[in-house]
Amino acid sequence: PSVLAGYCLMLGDDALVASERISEWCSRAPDLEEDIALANIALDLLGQARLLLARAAAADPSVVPALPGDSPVPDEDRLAFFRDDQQFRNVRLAELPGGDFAEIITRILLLATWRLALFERLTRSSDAVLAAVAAKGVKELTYHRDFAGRWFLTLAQGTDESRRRVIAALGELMPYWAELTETHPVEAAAAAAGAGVDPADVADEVDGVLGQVLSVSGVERPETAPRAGIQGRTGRDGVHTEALSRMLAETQSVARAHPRGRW
Amino acid sequence: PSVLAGYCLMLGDDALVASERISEWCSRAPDLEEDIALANIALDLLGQARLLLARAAAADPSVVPALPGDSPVPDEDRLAFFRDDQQFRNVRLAELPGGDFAEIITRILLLATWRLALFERLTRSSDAVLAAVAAKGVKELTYHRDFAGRWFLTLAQGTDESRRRVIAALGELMPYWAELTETHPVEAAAAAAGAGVDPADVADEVDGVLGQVLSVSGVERPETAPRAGIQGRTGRDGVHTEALSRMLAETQSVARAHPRGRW
Amino acid sequence: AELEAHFEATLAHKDRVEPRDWMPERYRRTLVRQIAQHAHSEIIGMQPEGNWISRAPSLRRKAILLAKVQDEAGHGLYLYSATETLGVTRTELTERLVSGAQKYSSIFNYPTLSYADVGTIGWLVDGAAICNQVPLCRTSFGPYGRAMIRICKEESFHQRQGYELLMTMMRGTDEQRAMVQESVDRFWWPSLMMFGPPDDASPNTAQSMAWGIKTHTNDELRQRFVDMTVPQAEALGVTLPDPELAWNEERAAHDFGEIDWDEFWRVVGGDGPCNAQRVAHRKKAWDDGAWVREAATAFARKQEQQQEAA
Amino acid sequence: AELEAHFEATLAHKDRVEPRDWMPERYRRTLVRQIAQHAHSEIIGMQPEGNWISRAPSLRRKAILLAKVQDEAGHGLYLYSATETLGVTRTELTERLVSGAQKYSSIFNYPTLSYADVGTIGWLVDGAAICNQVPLCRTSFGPYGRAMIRICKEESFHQRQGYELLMTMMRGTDEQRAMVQESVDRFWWPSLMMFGPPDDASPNTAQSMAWGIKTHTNDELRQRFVDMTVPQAEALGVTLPDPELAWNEERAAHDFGEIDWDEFWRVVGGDGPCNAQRVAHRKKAWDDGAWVREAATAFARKQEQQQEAA
Repeated sequence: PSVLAGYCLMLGDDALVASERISEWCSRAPDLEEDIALANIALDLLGQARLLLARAAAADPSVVPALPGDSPVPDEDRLAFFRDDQQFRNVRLAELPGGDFAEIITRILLLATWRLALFERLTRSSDAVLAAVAAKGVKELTYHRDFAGRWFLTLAQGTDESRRRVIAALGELMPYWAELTETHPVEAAAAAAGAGVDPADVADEVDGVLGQVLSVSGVERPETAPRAGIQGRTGRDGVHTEALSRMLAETQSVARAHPRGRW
Repeated sequence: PSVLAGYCLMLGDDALVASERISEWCSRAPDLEEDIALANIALDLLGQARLLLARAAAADPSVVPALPGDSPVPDEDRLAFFRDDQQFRNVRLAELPGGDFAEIITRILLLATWRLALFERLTRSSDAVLAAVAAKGVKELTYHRDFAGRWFLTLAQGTDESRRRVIAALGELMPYWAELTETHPVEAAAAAAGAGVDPADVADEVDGVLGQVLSVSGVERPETAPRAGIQGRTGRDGVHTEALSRMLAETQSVARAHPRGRW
Repeated sequence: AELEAHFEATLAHKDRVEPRDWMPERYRRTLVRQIAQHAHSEIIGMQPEGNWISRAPSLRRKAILLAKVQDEAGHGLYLYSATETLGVTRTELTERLVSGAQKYSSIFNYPTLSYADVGTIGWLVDGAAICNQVPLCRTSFGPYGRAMIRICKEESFHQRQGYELLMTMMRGTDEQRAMVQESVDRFWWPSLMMFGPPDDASPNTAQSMAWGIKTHTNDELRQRFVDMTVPQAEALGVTLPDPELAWNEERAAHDFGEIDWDEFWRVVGGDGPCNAQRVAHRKKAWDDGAWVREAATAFARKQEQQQEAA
Repeated sequence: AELEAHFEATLAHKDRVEPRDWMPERYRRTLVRQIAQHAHSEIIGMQPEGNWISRAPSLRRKAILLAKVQDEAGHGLYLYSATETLGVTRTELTERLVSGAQKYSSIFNYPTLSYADVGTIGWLVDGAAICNQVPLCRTSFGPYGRAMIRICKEESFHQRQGYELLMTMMRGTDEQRAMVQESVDRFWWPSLMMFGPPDDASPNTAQSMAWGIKTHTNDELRQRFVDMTVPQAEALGVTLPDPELAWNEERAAHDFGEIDWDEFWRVVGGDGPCNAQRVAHRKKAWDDGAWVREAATAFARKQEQQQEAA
């Protein structure tokens, strides 16, 4: 795939897969306000995913799975529903199976902190579509980060149990952090082309923001080593956890049963 | 479908779907002995399902889903992996999503008690294949029922917690009991043809066996009304719970991704 | 007595009773029960549709569905707020729901068995809900009436979206058309049951109408729904599963077959296909969230103490 | 000292040490650790393959896979029984496993990502395990050696089944062939890592060999595995992902590339793709089962009391 398409798939798949995990909370949140807020975040990410997948398809039609000739399924849906897990380019952090409320809050905090810093720079992308997606996304991600940051603080300072849980969640998720912050060759190439942003360029900012949330919350940053991949390959290379193919079996089931369907 | 095919699908789908739920316990049981025993039961039921689905396909090839002309997928797999939930004919009891160990024990107890009594009569089926399947199954089901009966007693007489759980499980499952014991038109027709057994003919025996297990365990039979269907239609009519299509999304995912696959 | 006269006068003028106004205790209790039941219905109603969010067959439909289920949470929120003006908290009501002490609309005790059900629920179930609810916009209790205005607006939008999904599917493959028909076959009768028992078996209707909490009888609303829906079914190209359904020139209304009241009472009584599942799901979410709500309360208390100290 | 001499003589004669025999405390501890680690590997090893039971693409393959995973539970059972002859219970060992105090074979910290992995694990992972284990059938401790004889027989059967699955898939569609190749690409290097660090970085090997607990060095076994596997890969029609892999006439053995020891140590150290997941899964099963084990104990006690009373 072209660099731009590959880059859009990365950012789009992060959003799509995280949206899926967050929307699993629908009708299951601790109270209605959080149910609504989590649905909002899932909807924002789903919106970002749609734009990014469409951009990937336009940038390089060869990334779009083929379907029977008369299939009316649009590109965004072909990409979402007709790729196997190994063709997804999201970080593993996005796909981990759901934990408790502390886990989803911490996960949103990590993803949104990184993505917001990235999108702020991406507003100056040489690709006008990416720049526009980023501009719209910045407002959304600011809300996601603030929502998650407020809850992280609340849980960290709430009860002993909530503190224990949020610290455990952070410990479980941080090993996946490096996958976001280390530069992947496709990111480097996209940045070199002026279309993308090298995560290295936002590393300090992201670390600073995260450090501030932790510090206000009185939580130490855990000293965890990065979770290994396989021969150096991780989510961005299509090497995922066991959870992703299981998730896709469910999310893709109806679409795949009707490759010529109209919805 | 012909009466014989319809009847074999009912008995085959009961076994297939229950086997699936029981095999979810693999690597999750309270101890290794139970892990092995549950896998054994799942394997026995899977074996019964394969024979019954093959018999259904032979009795009436029109029940077998069509696949691309060059597909090597055998009939048993077409039936297992290429039917939608509404084409499955199992009772809802078989498909309910997994609960705790008390739940799976109670479920096996109910299913095996009914099925054993039925299979004992089915050994005299006018259909030689069904009679042979039943003869083999009787030995297996005797073990299933005894295993579940022993554990039911153990849990009922073990600790307060285990007793509470096993009574709760029985209360949750009994509303689905009537679906097994009430005669469905296809069962009536199969019995009339000499191939099948009318559940009404084993009702007393089944109730007696179940009553004995409960009585030895010191557990009262809960007074629960049967769980309603929709306009009188339930599992045997293809009207299932929400859990079945979700289960099939997973179990059928790989097979459906490769309709021409050889395995 | 003066207060009661003022209350009666408010009703007589079709004015709104407000939370600060005096009201008879039975009126209050009936209202709390009705609004709570309605709020519970919105919250429980998230489940049958929520069942398909993960499996929505297009990203556009996934967004629409997720937003719709989210709206239902919002409706629940307004309605619980209305009960709070009557002095009953959301926590109390949720506990009555998960303990089985309070009910919700029985329609949600039916399962959703295909993606077409998402459309059918929008078309038939939301359609029936709207028939029930539009009159409630003019209900005598102010906060309830105002909540209903907002809810009805959103419900109409949902209904159109549901109908549009079915319309799109009917233009799709044969399998999709069959899915729509099968779904309508399952939901038609339960939708008719949504209007409640026949008038002669609905003892509370008279009092509720006198209080302006209810403005039409069950059978009136049911007839209105049938008459509204028949032409929509024709436009869609589906058959409603009732051989007795026919236009009656004389009555200028549709005749229709007998509802299976036995099934109705079984489902109302707790033995419907999903009653146990729905309440268990809600109870689990509520129980699982307890530590979070406690943490939020503890945090708020600490914040207050810090502010007081400062 | 006499006891020690007898023990040494037993080893020298390649006779078996039995549980009732005297043995040095370090021998016992090393044995417990090794057998426990092996038992844990069988039990943790249920997970990567168990991950695909629900998604097995044919009923025949589902039955084969379920039976195989069940066999692994059985192997765990024999091996824990062997440690019990050394005075350490299964419960103690399971608690050491779920607390992270004891390890298991690192290969199971890799994920299974397609159905082909079920075949590849049979072929490569069980194949490597057999290379490691066949010599253990002649190990000095009797119960361990006898358990290994039974286990090796079943493992060979599993290996053939795995290879047969891959062979069948290679005769299938292009997608299936690609699945097999991709799976082999992922598992080849981790399989080579199964023999442990290179001999010069394996400090315990000498003592274990002296005790007859181990009979070949890591590098010897690794070489044997490579030489055995290369022709099988050819027969299968897959490429092993090592450009340096080549027959060396002089050594009459295959040369092969450098293993990524950095990845090896990361995975051994706990940071592999699935370490946390595997232990959490086992811990959850163990914790969730506590009430059942307690019930069984309580019931057995009651039964005994009744028998005594009678």
